[in-house]
Amino acid sequence: MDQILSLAGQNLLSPVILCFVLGLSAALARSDLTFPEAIAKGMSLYLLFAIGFKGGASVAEHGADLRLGMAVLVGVVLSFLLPFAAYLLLRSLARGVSATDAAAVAGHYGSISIVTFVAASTLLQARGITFEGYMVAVAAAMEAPAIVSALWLATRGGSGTKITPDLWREIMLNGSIVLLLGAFTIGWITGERGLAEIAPLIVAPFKGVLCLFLLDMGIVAGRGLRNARGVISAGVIAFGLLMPLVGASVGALAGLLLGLSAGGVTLMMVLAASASYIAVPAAMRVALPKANPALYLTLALAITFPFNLTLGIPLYMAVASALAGG
Amino acid sequence: MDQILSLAGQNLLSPVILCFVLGLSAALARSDLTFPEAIAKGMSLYLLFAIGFKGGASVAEHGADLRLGMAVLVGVVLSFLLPFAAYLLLRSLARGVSATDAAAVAGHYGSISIVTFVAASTLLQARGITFEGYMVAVAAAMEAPAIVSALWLATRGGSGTKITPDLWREIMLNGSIVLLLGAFTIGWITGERGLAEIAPLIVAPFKGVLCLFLLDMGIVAGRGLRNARGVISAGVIAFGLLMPLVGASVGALAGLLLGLSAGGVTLMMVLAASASYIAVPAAMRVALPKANPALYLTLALAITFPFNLTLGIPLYMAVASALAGG
Amino acid sequence: MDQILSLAGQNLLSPVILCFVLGLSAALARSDLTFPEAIAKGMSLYLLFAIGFKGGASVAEHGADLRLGMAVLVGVVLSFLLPFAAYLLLRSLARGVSATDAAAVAGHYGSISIVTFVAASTLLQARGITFEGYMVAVAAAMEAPAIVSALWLATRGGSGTKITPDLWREIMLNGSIVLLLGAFTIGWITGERGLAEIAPLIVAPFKGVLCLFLLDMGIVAGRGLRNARGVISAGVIAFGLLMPLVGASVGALAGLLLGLSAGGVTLMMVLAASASYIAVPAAMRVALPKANPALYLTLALAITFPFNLTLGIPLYMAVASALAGG
Amino acid sequence: MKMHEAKRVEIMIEAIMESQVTRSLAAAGVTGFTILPVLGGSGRSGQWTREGSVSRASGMIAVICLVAPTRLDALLEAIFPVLDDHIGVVSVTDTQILRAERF
Amino acid sequence: MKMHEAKRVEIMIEAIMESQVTRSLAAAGVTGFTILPVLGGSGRSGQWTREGSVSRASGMIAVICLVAPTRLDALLEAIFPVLDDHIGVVSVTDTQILRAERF
Amino acid sequence: MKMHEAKRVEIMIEAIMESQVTRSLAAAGVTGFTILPVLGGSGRSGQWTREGSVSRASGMIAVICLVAPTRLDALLEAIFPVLDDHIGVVSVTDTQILRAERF
Ligand SMILES: Nc1ncnc2c1ncn2[C@@H]1O[C@H](COP(=O)(O)O)[C@@H](O)[C@H]1O
Ligand SMILES: Nc1ncnc2c1ncn2[C@@H]1O[C@H](COP(=O)(O)O)[C@@H](O)[C@H]1O
Ligand SMILES: Nc1ncnc2c1ncn2[C@@H]1O[C@H](COP(=O)(O)O)[C@@H](O)[C@H]1O
Ligand code: NA
Ligand code: NA
Ligand code: NA
Repeated sequence: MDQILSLAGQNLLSPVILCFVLGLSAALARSDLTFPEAIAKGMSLYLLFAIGFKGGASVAEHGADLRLGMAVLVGVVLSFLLPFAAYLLLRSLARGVSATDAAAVAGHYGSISIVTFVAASTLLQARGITFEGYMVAVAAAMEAPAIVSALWLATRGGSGTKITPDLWREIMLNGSIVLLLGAFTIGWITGERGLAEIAPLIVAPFKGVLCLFLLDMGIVAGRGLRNARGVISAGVIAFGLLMPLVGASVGALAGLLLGLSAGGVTLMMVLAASASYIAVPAAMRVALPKANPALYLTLALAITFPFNLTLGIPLYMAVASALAGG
Repeated sequence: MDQILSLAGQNLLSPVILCFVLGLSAALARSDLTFPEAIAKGMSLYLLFAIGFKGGASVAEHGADLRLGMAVLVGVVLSFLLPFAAYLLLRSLARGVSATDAAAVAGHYGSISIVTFVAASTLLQARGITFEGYMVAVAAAMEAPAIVSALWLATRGGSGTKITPDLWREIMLNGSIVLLLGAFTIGWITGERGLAEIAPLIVAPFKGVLCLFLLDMGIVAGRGLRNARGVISAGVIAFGLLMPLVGASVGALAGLLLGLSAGGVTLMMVLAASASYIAVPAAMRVALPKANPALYLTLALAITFPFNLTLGIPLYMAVASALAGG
Repeated sequence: MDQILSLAGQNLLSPVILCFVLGLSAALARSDLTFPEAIAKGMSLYLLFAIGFKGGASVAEHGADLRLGMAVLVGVVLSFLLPFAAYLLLRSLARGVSATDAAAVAGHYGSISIVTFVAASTLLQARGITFEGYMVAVAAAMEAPAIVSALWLATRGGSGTKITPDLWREIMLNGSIVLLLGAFTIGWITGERGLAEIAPLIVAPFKGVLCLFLLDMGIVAGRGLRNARGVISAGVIAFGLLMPLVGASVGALAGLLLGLSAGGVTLMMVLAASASYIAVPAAMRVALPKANPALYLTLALAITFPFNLTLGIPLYMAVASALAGG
Repeated sequence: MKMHEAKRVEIMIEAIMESQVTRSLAAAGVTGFTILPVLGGSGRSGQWTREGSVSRASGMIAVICLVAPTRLDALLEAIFPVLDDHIGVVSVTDTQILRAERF
Repeated sequence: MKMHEAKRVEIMIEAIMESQVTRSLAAAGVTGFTILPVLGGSGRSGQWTREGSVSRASGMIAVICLVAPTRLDALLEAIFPVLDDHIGVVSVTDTQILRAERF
Repeated sequence: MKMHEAKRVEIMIEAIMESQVTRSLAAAGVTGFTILPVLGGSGRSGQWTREGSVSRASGMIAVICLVAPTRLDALLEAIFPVLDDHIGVVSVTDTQILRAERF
């Protein structure tokens, strides 16, 4: 417990977290501090490219084995199943939330937040804890399946949303998935040699860019919170804090069954615990336009994301170390 | 004198200055070379974040003492008072300038130009001259007070502009002030350890980004000059060259009284000598819409800024070294 | 031959090429992966600045001699003459192409593609092959003359396009030429010392930025290919693959006559073989609005550029080494 | 100068619906349109801005079509299903165009 | 398709005045508007462009409001004080809208 | 509120022609206009988008001029030669403006 607290304390005082807090405070105080949209998108492309490439290079170095395939498969299954848990939990905690809204939210929690993943792997690296490079591929694989579950949940009642070919393309060829997997593949093919060539761009300044990106995310989250009054009830908040713990538990189980290292288990927990803020919201606007974006964006970005970032990750790290013997 | 000239000569041939000259020449020759607005803003956010963070980390390392508070206080007082000097000087040098225009211009000279500050501290570092890390906090503190003085000057005649709550927010929660102070605070909290984590982003490439930013500023200044014919009389130009010297003298006095190091005195001179081109122009458009932006933007950006950048900084450095015994 | 193949193989599996392939595939699969326009432009400005500065610094280090002037002169002559070869070749290979279209295309092949140049010099450096720093100046000098030839070719028939003063400005003060030459000059003036100051921005991360830029160019090329069906006949494709070889041969001859090193000959071949995608298309839209942009942009960006990038550069390198005795 | 009657249709819709809208327009035979970026706005679902956002879920575009009056109904019928349930507003203004042979 | 009379108000004003304008609109009961970015322009105070600029002092936005004709006067009266002394132009065009229940 | 008749001219044209257009406008005595960025579009020459592009050869802008009706013809005559052969569309809409003394 002590260890968790000290870890959480150290984490809270890292530049990465403080930058998020700065952005959040600025937005809540209604400062006009903002990043241009193009810069925010550019940083997001950079982070996806860097994390994908490094994951691939790490697989090239340590070799891929059957566990890569197994882990990806398990990730896909988790992404399919977690929305059901999320749906039930949200419906029981917040009775005011409609079935469609609950389905849309559920889709977010089955999918993953890549920046939470990035923050967690940065923290692991800082502590010298290694993890399986292919966890990046697991992350990419978990982005989309939850969308299918969410649509199934929303249409059980028969309102008839079906996944058109366009929606499939929207889901599967989503820019962030393509970039993450593409960079992973390039990293894998070119290996350590390729990584060495571009390390001065994607390794050394990585943490600094992450800080600036989280500053921007803090601003966006704060703006969301300011506009979301009315949508966010106590039950909704409770869901936003409990669901990550549910997800993390399932993730821990999955990671242990897969025989991952302590670092790998941590990341599996983080993936299961985090909620999408890029791929799923876009798909939901197309497929479930009646679901309220203020609800799912605020939950994912302004409640669950900060929770994971500040308290969740150190907690998952401690639990994973205890269970997998870091 | 020789030393000043050689310093100025070396300064003039540094990449930073030459980049400014390149941008200026390109714009005057009506080349279509431009930076996208988002990139220019992104570079400006980067510079504010980096300079703030490094200042904070330096305070964390060397410890904060009473002098930090004293220096900030003196900075605020200077920012309040300098507009009065500027107003009188401009009105006596350029009789054609209206009271409102003179008040608006005066506000710019009480406030500061952060990129001039950055250029000066880069030059100090290149020469191995240390300075107080908290000078960044002084810079942030000097951004806004001059606005109040400018409005007071403009409304003495009774035209009745008062500072509404919104204008206060605009002034105090201005994005650049929030980012500078926020990054300073994070740097202070996380100290050398935090700095080490993100140094590959905010330390190593800093000077290169400064070059590109000055290239962009040269373009904008050149464009301003091209459009400002008619507004800029000989008296106005004289003001743009003399006022920095007045400011620098007052700054030198303040720095010596505060017992700052030679580097610190230099920076105090630079702050007092420089004119705002971000915070104050925006406030003036809101509060004094009748003041002519072509006048104050051209003065700050196309006359005083290049003067400080090329001749001012080396001069202030030499004077500060002579006085404070660098 | 073996050596060429192995060089080409290694080249094909470098991160730089794979990034281009990733972008191309994403666009052909109609993924929504894109870079914001501002980011793409920002990267392009960065590459121009970096390559220009490094070229200038290298000239400062190795000294400029008469050969610099000679090489620039030869470059200008090549740029004037190559359009005539291109025009004849295109008209004989693709009879459906109108005279105006052929003239516009010809202008592109007389001019150069700076990113092909950058990719080639990166590959040379990776192999430890040195080259003359002033080749950057040759590149800049070759950007524009071809435009004059193209307009002459288009108006021989008497349709009367003449180069107005504005068009001259558009051509000569084109942002990319100004930035390349300006950075070259600054690099030359400030030399190794200047380069050292900003190397952490323009040297270390250079290759990484090149990867991301090529990813973006792959996307744009793929989009172009998707939209260009109908315009691109077999004869046109043949031209897009043969013309670089014609250009490279002429370039090789010129390089050998100039007595360049093997690296320098390679770059001269690359310049002659590559087709403009920034300066010339813009000039053609202004001066020859009737020429079809789908034709010339697709040829330059989606046929010749990938050919040079993947097979051309290693081939030119091998030929240059054989001829100039690398 | 000879001018021709036309309709200026301005469709403000979620950015994510861009491809659906343009496909519907093409299906209705409308191949001429221009897309303007939108910075922010306000409606029944509150106020929003693109600044700093990386999400494709929020944000709008403005699609502007100049069409011959006779083709207006086909256009509106084509896009109506796309609008349905989605955030968006459509306005139609009488206007005059040069070079009508292009529309 | 059923259309309804409306007014399209286009306010081009300094970007720095955005919050004042939107607050005035809200005060006048106008909660629907869309903000378009502006690249540059020209007027009595000369020509300008946003390219490369970091200053918030220059630059404009275009605010577009579709309103029922009956609410036009309230809207114009609300924004007039904001415009006063500030750089900006306002135009009002007759238009027709779909889905009038939204306005 | 007192309004005045005016024309709203909307010129969508290749970005590369910007300086020619604005010079022609100035020559015709039209010094007030606003330039909006354009994201993409579609026309006889196919569909395009600015995303990711560094070329100045593609891409358009929208130039909006509010003019007094009496000056419309001079404006159209001034820009017609620039449009010629170039990609672009022009529409003219009746509108009403505040503060007519500015136009
Ligand atoms: N009356 C209006 N005039 C102009 N734009 C509007 C109007 N109503 C809504 N919009 C735009 O449509 C978006 C969504 O509207 P709503 O569905 O009402 O939330 C807003 O954010 C605005 O960008
Ligand atoms: N007649 C007009 N038509 C369109 N936009 C205009 C007009 N007049 C002024 N503007 C816009 O308003 C800005 C300021 O105008 P002004 O106050 O006249 O300098 C200009 O830069 C243009 O963006
Ligand atoms: N009917 C139209 N309505 C709106 N914009 C159009 C229209 N036709 C063409 N455009 C715009 O003008 C550009 C060039 O058109 P075109 O010359 O027909 O290829 C298109 O890409 C659109 O941006
Ligand atoms: Na999850
Ligand atoms: Na000052
Ligand atoms: Na060539």
